[in-house]
Amino acid sequence: MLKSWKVRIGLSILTFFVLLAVFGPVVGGDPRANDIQAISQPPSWQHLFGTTQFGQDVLAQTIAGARGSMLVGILAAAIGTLIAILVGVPAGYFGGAVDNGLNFLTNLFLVMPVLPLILIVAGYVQGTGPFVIALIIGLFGWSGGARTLRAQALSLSSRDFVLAMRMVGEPHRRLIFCEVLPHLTGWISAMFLHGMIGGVMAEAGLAFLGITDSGSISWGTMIQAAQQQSAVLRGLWWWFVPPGLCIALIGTAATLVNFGVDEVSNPKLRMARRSVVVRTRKVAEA
Amino acid sequence: MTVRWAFLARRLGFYLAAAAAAIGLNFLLPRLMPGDPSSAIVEELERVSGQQVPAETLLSIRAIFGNPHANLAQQFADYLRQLSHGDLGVSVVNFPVPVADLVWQALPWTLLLVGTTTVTAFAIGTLLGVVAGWKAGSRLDAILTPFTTFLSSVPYFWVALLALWVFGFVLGWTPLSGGYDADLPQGFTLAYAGSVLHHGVLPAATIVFSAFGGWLLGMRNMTVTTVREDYVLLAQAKGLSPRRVMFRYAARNAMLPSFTGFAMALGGVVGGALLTEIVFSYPGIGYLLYEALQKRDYPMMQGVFLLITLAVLLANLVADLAYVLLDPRIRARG
Amino acid sequence: MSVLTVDGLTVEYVTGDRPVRACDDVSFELRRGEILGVAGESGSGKSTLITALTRLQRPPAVTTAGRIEFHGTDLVGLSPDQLRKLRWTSLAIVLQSAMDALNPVMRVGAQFVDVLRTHDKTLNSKAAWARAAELLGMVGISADRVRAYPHELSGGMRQRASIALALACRPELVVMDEPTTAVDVVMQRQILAQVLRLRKELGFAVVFVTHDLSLLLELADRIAIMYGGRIVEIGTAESLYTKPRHPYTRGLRDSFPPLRSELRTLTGIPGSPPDLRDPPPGCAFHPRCPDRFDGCDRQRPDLVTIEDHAVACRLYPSGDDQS
Amino acid sequence: KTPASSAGAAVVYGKTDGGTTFVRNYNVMGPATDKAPNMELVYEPLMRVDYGDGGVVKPWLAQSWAFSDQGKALTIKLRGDVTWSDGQKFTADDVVYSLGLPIEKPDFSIAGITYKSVAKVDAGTVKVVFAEPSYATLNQFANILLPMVPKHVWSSQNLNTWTNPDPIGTGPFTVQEFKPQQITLQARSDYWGGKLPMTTYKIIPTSADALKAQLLKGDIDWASASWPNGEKEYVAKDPDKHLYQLYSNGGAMSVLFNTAKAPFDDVHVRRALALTIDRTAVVTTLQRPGTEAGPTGLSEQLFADWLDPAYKGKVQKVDAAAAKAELAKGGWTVENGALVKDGKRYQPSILFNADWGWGNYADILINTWKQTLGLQVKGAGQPSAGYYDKQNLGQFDLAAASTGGSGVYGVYRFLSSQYLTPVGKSATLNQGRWNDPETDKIIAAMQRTDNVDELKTLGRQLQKIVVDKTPFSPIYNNFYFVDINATRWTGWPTPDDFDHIPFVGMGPDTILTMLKLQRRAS
Amino acid sequence: MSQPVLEARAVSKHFAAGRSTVRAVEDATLALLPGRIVALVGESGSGKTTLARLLARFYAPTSGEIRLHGEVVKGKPREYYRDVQLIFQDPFGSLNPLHRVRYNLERAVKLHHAVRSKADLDQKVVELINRVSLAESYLDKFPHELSGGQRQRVVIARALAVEPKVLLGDEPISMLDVSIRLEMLNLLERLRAEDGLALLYITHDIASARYLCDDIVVMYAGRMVEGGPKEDVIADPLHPYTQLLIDSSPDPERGDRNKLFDAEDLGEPPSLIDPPAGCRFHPRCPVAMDICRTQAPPRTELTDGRWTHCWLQEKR
Ligand SMILES: Nc1ncnc2c1ncn2[C@@H]1O[C@H](COP(=O)(O)OP(=O)(O)OP(=O)(O)O)[C@@H](O)[C@H]1O
Ligand SMILES: Nc1ncnc2c1ncn2[C@@H]1O[C@H](COP(=O)(O)OP(=O)(O)OP(=O)(O)O)[C@@H](O)[C@H]1O
Ligand SMILES: [Mg+2]
Ligand SMILES: [Mg+2]
Repeated sequence: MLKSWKVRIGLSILTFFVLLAVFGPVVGGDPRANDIQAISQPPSWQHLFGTTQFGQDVLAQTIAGARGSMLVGILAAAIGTLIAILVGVPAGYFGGAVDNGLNFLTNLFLVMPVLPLILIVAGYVQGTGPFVIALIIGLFGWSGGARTLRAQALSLSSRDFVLAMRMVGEPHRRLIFCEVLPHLTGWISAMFLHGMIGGVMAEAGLAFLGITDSGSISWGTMIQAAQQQSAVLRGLWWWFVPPGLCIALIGTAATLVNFGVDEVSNPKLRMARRSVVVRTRKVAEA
Repeated sequence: MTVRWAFLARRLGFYLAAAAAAIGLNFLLPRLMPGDPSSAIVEELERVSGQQVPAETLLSIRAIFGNPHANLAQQFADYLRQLSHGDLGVSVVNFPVPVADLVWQALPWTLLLVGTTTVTAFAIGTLLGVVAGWKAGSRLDAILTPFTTFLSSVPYFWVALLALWVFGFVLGWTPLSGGYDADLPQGFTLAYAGSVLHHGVLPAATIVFSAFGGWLLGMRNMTVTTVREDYVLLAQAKGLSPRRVMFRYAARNAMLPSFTGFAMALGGVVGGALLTEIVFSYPGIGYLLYEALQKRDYPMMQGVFLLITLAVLLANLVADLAYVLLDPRIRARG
Repeated sequence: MSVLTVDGLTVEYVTGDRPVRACDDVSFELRRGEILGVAGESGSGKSTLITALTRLQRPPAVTTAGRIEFHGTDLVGLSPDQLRKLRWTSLAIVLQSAMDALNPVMRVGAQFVDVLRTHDKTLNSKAAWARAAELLGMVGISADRVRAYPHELSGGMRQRASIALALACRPELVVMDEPTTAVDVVMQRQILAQVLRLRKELGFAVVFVTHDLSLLLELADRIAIMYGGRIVEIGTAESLYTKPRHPYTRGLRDSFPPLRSELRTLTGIPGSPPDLRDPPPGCAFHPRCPDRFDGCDRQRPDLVTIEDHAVACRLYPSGDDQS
Repeated sequence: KTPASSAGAAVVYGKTDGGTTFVRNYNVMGPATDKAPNMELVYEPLMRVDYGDGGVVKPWLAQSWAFSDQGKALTIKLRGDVTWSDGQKFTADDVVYSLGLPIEKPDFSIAGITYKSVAKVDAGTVKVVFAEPSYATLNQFANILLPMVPKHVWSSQNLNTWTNPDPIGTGPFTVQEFKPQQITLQARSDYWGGKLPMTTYKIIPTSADALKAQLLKGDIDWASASWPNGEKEYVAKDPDKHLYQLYSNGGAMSVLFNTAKAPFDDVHVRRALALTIDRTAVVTTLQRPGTEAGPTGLSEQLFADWLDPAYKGKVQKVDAAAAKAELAKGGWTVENGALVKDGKRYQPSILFNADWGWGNYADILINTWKQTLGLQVKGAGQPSAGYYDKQNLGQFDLAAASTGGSGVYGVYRFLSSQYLTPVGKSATLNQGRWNDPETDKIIAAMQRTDNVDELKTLGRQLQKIVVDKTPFSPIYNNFYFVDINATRWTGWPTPDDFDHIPFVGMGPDTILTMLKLQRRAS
Repeated sequence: MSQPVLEARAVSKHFAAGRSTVRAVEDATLALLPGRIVALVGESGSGKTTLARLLARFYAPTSGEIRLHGEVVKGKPREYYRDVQLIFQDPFGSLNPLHRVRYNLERAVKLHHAVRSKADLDQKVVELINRVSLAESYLDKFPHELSGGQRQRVVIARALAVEPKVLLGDEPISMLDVSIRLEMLNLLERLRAEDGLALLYITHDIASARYLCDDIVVMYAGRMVEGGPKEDVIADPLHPYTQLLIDSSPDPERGDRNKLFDAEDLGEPPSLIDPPAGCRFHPRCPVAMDICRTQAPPRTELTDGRWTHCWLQEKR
């Protein structure tokens, strides 16, 4: 899997940001410290990414924002993925009445307009910290994954090796956990990555709308603060470009990893890779 | 044929159930959540006037909007009765204007902006996706695909902000907010249409810009997979023109999965590109919802949300119908 | 007179660290109206050969050597446009699984119509549909099914429709890749009977690929046996059955229990076919060969003609092999 | 093409605090929060508050008035030259009807009235009766939410659902065209206040960002929005035509102490924290230099005559030593970022409204307290709704809150124990739960007099209490922000010289501004 | 003659497909005896797999009963699987690609035998793998490292761990390369001989059925049409369908090559949703009579253990 450059690059970027989220605040400096002498300064040696209108270091904020955003993203993804597993896998594996009920639930959440729903709920639950936001995002974002897992579990549960192990006498619990679930790890990890970037994006959107706790620093709240101070209009680009780019980078990384994993698991995609095509052409021309 | 109808009947049943659930949820949400409309009004008054609302006033506001402790069943019955008349209630903030009026006022804008851009983004993304997938591994593909991966990961409101700055402020090519030039009389005049276009072009462009990448990526991979199906191979063997093979055989089949997504997106049109509408102060449903949220206008939130949900359900139903036409294999599926 | 002359065809898959040579120095000749059977185990390169013959291969497959002469023109050198002119009017194909070979979202008739009208610009739509119905009738499918979608036909009908489709433009050569593995014996017999009948009428030549040697022995005029990407033996069906020379051919022949003659314990061929990603040196068959002798694991035998058929085995030394 | 270019003699106002669309609701007294904008140009109140003069109440539709019965009765004499826009005369009947509405229908009392009854004396005079001496609450008649409405139109309507789409008022404008994204008001030719220089007044909705560009381009003449760094980004580009003005609104952004809770029930703690607020840093980042608030919370621009000379021009600088001394005096120490006394630890938090984007200013306060006292205060941002909930319920230690009102009495009246509620019960005023008999005594005295000299003396006593006992500590002054592009219209007041504020939404002040504009000769 | 281990008596299985019913198996009767191999042949869709799965209790029969050791089976199938095991057609599909060979065998052993120690377990596993003629070294391989034949051996070894009395093979060799099919058949033959297993061998290749089994049962469109000792059935088929099947099977030794490919077009096998009334073969039967169109033929018992469902035989 690591042979794919897409996976390698994607994973390196993700790892970088995870490390940043974990250790960044130690090295990044205090994101809230005000330097009244340096207000709205463009990037310089003192402040590599410049400063905000409040004299706060944008680099320190971006680093601190990594933690805020990634925390929400990872948490939301974890919650969403967990629900998707808990709903999708039993539905597919057991079928019948269990499936009917769970599948209805999944379809229901699938057709609910998620963003407005999140907005409304987040709006109701005023004064939300990152955990609540992650919970809300996760709670409303599992249905697509559950549908995929259900379909996969459904086909897996009737696969011969599951039937065969059942005939050998394995109990359902072991069949689900030892036979079915390991086959879903690819889907689950893709879903997790997808959920993570979705969480980061949703958090940014909510922050932009002023729904999250603006006291905590995330890339979303950075953009929102910049927007509130008309940073865009005033050309303080160094204030809002880094957080947006970070989000885009994480998103790109996650997509790349999923893309690469797809290529590894789907030979048709693998054969369409540029490296393959170029090599083929070279051989043909030789 | 009968299998197909059975499939549709089942889907219809599901949508009815889902609509019922949505209505129930819509009713319950505000009632389950902390806070009540009357506090919302008081706060809003305070915000606007910058002063404390006197106690006497508070009492009077409670007299109208309060009563959060009435019997739930009775409330639900009332709610349903209201709905059955197409009555979404009265906006608290814009009292006593009916929510339905405000919604109808905003709806065309959203349909226009988000509707056209959703279709455009889908069309562009799908088309480029087919080409990239068809020429998988070519230089075009090698450039386009990673580039759109990045594009589709950029937060779209951020793009909107940047676009507004560059084209609105710096270059001054486009207006900064609103849906049309308010000075012009509304109507089907050329000038008015021109102004609507002028105002819409930037929000539309940002939506298309950040949305087509997703379609492209999905379509590319589906096309790559489809191109290696036997029926495409056979189509090539038949000596058909590459264009025909690409569209009639490969693209036509590769499109089926993204069609579901497209239906979802169409359903989402009513919900609007919320953040884009906010950035551009576009007078659509998204902005309406945003305002309702900010001012805790519960009837408005409920009305808008119900509308959005029903639109999604409707779009999905239509998609199912269309799917039956597009994919003759459609069989009984949950 | 030969329709097709294949000479030294070599196809490689350029994946992984080392290219996989799935067709290695394949040569044969096909005469007008002849049925050439190609038999071999799974992975022996049959499908690779077919896609290379019809120039339908996609990356990572590359034809690295050899010529495919169709009436004297080398297909390997043709441009896509030139090839397109030859397709279906001269060279048609039937794929392994008919379910996947028909476009699921197009009516069966329409798939006839578009090929008919592509190659005959004068044909109007109505006439094309009529012709499609006629072609389907030829393989025993009633004309009213012309508007059906592929999934509305049974497996056997789809398979027959694919064959009718292959004959739509009266090609000289039809290449068939396991056209009947998905259907059962009764239907298989019916379909093949039809193919034979049509061949008598239309006079096309057939390359017929399958792993069912017993079927080929009944059907084909000549048979090529593939093993590990190479043709190890080629000859008339009769001679191959009665006096197979290559140990593999013999083993293969004896892997089919008889339907009528007396039963005795058969052993098949112990071991498994080679992995072409890592082929054994020398003769690819030597690890499984009961008759191998010193040097089989080093020297790769060439195809030599002995009497009525050709064989690639060191038991039958060719001139230069002696040295 | 810009709205203004086609507008002839129009004044274009860019409205930023509404949504993208307007609602045609001119039911001016109804309880909806979003109504048609700038109704004060159609409906006028009886009086106005003169902010240029310490918030003294001045006549408007009322010509004069007099208190009797120790301030419990008020006789109002009306102007005789006022007509409704439908041509009918404005009479005492209309006033009795208008002032009677909130009494009759409590839900129409959005302005908050204190009088008990109103009666007609003659065609040009009405008499209002109060339960308490009410010299200090005269300004309720200057509230634009208590305007005069025509009895002959209103009395026949169901006011709970009526949206009054074509309002008839005494004001200088009538509604000419109402579109969701643009309202055009037409100047009356028969306005009692005189001839208006413009023919129309246009209101268009815009966003804070878009507004700035529109002002720079000159699409908009007039707006009310703050523009941090506006001096550089706007005024400097064309000082003659680009005006960005700040008028004190008599209030200040302050740190409010919850005096019902330890440790802020201790004056030493309050003083210590007040001494270590870096006001200069806050106004620097606000990009509003020179607006640091004095210790009384009364702005010098407005209250020059009322301010105790001892506090004039005084802004508390950060004084760590003095603050530490205060803590020591109270017996407090700071350990591990917490306030400690008698073995009890307190780790305070500061409540602020996240919707105002105040988190960054809270950070400045927090940082200074940490640097100077070692005290770690936690930031507790809340969106508007939660912010007000928490504040009203007294569930906070420190809160960044706005203080203010008209007149010294108006600014300080919230300190009265009259408004006191226990923590956990919602308060409408006095969220800091200030309970001080001395304060109560002075406020009560102020309510009983309209003698200016007496009021000034009482006001200075209150100032001293605020400074010494520190129930709250002002940070920076609050302003009315006015943005003007004077390309088309001149004659705008300036903060150095004004008797009315050119701020839209101030009712009579807005009208006065408009009456004095002149078209710039091109 | 000994007692059947496993019996199906007049079992039917109908599937619901939307509003219609698929009559996949109708009135099937079958007995498996220890040490004997029964071959079930028939074309695709004739209900062979369904019958095997009924016998493996993946489905409950719509009617009829299944008897194990003479007793009607009911309740949970856990116990049942101690005696009956099924080998799937696809050796690639019936081994979880994520588990090593050892895991598969160990699980089976652990679930059915009280193993006391690791050594005990190891010994049992090695015994099993040796029974199917694979070396110990294969234990630590993953399925993808094995060839099809080796995989199928592992599957059989896993089934043998249970020590069943009956082995049901659903086309166990059809996915294997022709050259190694015979080894599998020989292995099954050995197990029957050594352990006295009762074996059901499902196939559509009548020649391999003849090679391995003792008795042949022919199915057509969900119904059994003929059964009896293999040589008799092949040499002298009683049912026209059996005749057709044998005629259609490739046979290089056949005399007249050309005539064979004159096979007439008999059309498609019938739909099981709405099967033909009477004998299900009648639309394709060259000798169909009027009665065939209306009444299903009963089972006619003949000498030597042969039986058939055909009006021709009944009339005789
Ligand atoms: N895309 C590919 N990349 C790499 N190797 C491939 C690819 N396709 C086929 N091969 C290899 O080429 C060899 C021949 O494959 P091919 O499909 O021609 O065999 P076949 O004889 O048609 O087998 P079957 O009977 O299973 O259809 C195999 O060893 C296979 O592993
Ligand atoms: N779960 C099911 N639901 C509905 N129909 C089914 C189901 N399983 C099998 N059938 C139908 O029952 C009939 C018999 O199928 P079965 O798989 O038993 O045939 P078979 O003889 O094993 O065929 P093959 O040789 O192709 O394996 C078929 O028509 C099939 O479509
Ligand atoms: Mg093949
Ligand atoms: Mg089967």
